[in-house]
Amino acid sequence: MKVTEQNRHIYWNPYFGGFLLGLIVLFTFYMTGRGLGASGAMKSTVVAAVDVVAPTHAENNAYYSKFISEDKSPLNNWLVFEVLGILIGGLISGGLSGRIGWKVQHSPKITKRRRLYFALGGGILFGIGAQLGRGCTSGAALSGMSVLSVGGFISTIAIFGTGYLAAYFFRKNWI
Amino acid sequence: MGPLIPNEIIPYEWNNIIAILIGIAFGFVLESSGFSSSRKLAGVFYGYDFAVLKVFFTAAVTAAIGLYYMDYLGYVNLGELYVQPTYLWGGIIGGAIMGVGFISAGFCPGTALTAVAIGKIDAIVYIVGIMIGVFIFAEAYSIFQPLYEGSYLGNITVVDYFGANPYWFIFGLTVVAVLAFFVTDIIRRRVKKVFY
Amino acid sequence: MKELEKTKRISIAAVITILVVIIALLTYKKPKHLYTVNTQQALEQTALNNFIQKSELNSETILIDIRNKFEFEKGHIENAINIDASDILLEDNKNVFETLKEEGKNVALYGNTPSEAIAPLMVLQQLGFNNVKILAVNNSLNQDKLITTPAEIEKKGENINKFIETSAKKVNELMKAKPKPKPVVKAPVKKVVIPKKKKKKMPVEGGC
Amino acid sequence: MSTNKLITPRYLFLSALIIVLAGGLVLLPKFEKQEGIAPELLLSNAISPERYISTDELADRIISNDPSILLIDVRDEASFNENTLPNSVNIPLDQLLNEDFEGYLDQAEYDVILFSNDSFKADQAWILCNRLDYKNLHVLKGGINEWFNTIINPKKPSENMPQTEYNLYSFRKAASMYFGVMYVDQVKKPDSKKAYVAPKKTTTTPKVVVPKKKKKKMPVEGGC
Repeated sequence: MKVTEQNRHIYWNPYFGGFLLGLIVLFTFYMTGRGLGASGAMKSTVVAAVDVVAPTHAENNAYYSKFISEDKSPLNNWLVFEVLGILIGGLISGGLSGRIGWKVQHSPKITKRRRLYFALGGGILFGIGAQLGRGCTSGAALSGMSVLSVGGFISTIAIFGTGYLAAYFFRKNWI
Repeated sequence: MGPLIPNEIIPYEWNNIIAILIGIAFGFVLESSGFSSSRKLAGVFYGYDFAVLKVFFTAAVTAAIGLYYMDYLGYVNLGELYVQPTYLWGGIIGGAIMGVGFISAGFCPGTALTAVAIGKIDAIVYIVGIMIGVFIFAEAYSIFQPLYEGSYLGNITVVDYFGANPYWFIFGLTVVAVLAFFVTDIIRRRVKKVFY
Repeated sequence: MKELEKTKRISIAAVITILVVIIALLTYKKPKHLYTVNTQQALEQTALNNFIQKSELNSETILIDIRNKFEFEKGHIENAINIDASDILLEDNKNVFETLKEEGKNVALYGNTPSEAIAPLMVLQQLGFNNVKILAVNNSLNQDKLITTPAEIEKKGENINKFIETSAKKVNELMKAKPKPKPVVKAPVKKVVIPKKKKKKMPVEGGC
Repeated sequence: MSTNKLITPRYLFLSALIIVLAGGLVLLPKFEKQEGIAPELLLSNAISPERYISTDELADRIISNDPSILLIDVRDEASFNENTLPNSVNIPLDQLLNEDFEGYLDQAEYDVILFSNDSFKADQAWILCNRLDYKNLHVLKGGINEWFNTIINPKKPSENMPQTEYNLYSFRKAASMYFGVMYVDQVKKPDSKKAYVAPKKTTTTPKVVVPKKKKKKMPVEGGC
């Protein structure tokens, strides 16, 4: 048990992980000409869901209609496949190092319930922010910075800047 | 040869298959670098573990250097790569909201997915939260519309906007990155250890 | 904290990257001939006056005959150098052009007709030799004596429509002399076709 | 932390490496972005005469209403309005590369035939398009002057010319009639009752030349 317990928290060296991630972003640009992404898939699922549940509403809503096209379902999108890949990749890596198991990770100081509330709140905020900023950290920031796009730098600075500013208010959750 | 699929060097059908493969590699690296644990992610804000900054910056710098070397050698045509549109205020305010979301939930969508993969319930709740957020954004789109479409500066890169020479810019970025790694190591020594 | 010690893997990765970069730079053979001009500038070059008349020739300009060796032997303009059009990019020929460019001499190419010399002229201009021009001259041989007649480039020929009308009119006068069959004169339809506006840009869907 | 030292030699080496790599980018010699095909290939394409199409062949294709030809006049606006070949599009040489004419040049469906007064300007246009690797472009040998001397106003071959010359002449004469030139000997004898009608020229259907877009590269979509 000691060994598995011990290596549950042994992660890669961040520079090695960063280097490999850099190669993956490079490979993605070389193959498909576009960067990585994640929140685009959530958007596609929501759009697809709304399209199925209330097609008329989806048609005349200004935002949904941007992503609905007759021939292709919103789910048939590069990002959705990539997200599938991420899930599989995460599973493989988690499996290899024995980290798979239903749990809620929270700082000992706070209760599980509070952690889930903050996760939900953060998710909602992130959902809105990602649509507004047209990209999340891995999409807009990472891929944006790789091609030195101004939008990428703006997103990175904005995300991590406000993160540091707001860190004080959320410190009870983490430290 | 530039981006292979848009130049039809690789048929378009491969696009989705490659997406899955890239996703697998992406998920694997993220998870192995420890990004499936939200407390390790939040460490960047509280100084006890700067993994996010190190991984992120190394990845960006490696990708930028790689791209510009390949462009120089002619393997990739930078003009054909997707540069995301820059909406100044949309980006800033969107980023601010995401920043607060990041610090409160401890996840960003990519890393949350890896956490979902290994069974973290708070990550699942987080993903549901994102979908609710998208839903709210869409429903209340009329409020966000001016911000969403305002201050459009085009798909510009630092090279066009500031006229910076990309090579010097990347060199500066690398130096800043190495300094940041060095400084964050110092900070890490001083901050109280947190076991996660 | 523990993972910071495990740096063995990064060093391996680092060494591999160095190797890859070095191999890439070594195997990268610089293309022999580099355009110094992109297509837009090359287009502007076509607008310049690329011709010299035989009269304007002074001892300063070097004459280069781009026909093949056999024709050159049969007859060529005096003190002309023979560089066949198809191998102007060979090593030594290119050096000839480079030395001429350094000495600032301007060069006149000529062949049997000016249109033969267009290809070498355009390629040389795009490689940065802008001291090259074409000698506007037609060469022809009779009993192995070279006759060079000045050639006029892009001469405005007769007006086709006018010619057709005159021929039609001529026939009409004849008609008038004959009993009056009314000839239907159909002016050739000349349309200015408006290029259909191309849809500007393929909509790049994407974004988050 | 076992290594309490801040700067382990390994990290020094790594940071030095990444800085050297980035610095390398700066020091590499710059050169003009190489646009288009390699110069040697361009030279060999430009020298080979197979891009030329003779006036007779063009006349034959126009008369047989060949739908796949597209005539492009590279002369300037004035001389285009003055006279040109039927159904031709005017792309002056200095606007050869601008955006809206690209649809005409960069396509795989039409046989594009460039022409000018003689074949000089057309050749220049052809070489530039060839550098950008545009497919199936041809040049009318001799341009409009040649067209005039052979098709519109063919020379009567003298007696001792071989038979082929006569056939060629008769073809050219028919072609010129097609283009509306009238000949004196067409006039019927005075006793012909039938009202004389000039040879009914098949009205060349105004071919709306829609530059069918070659399948553009797949749009690079992106975003998060």
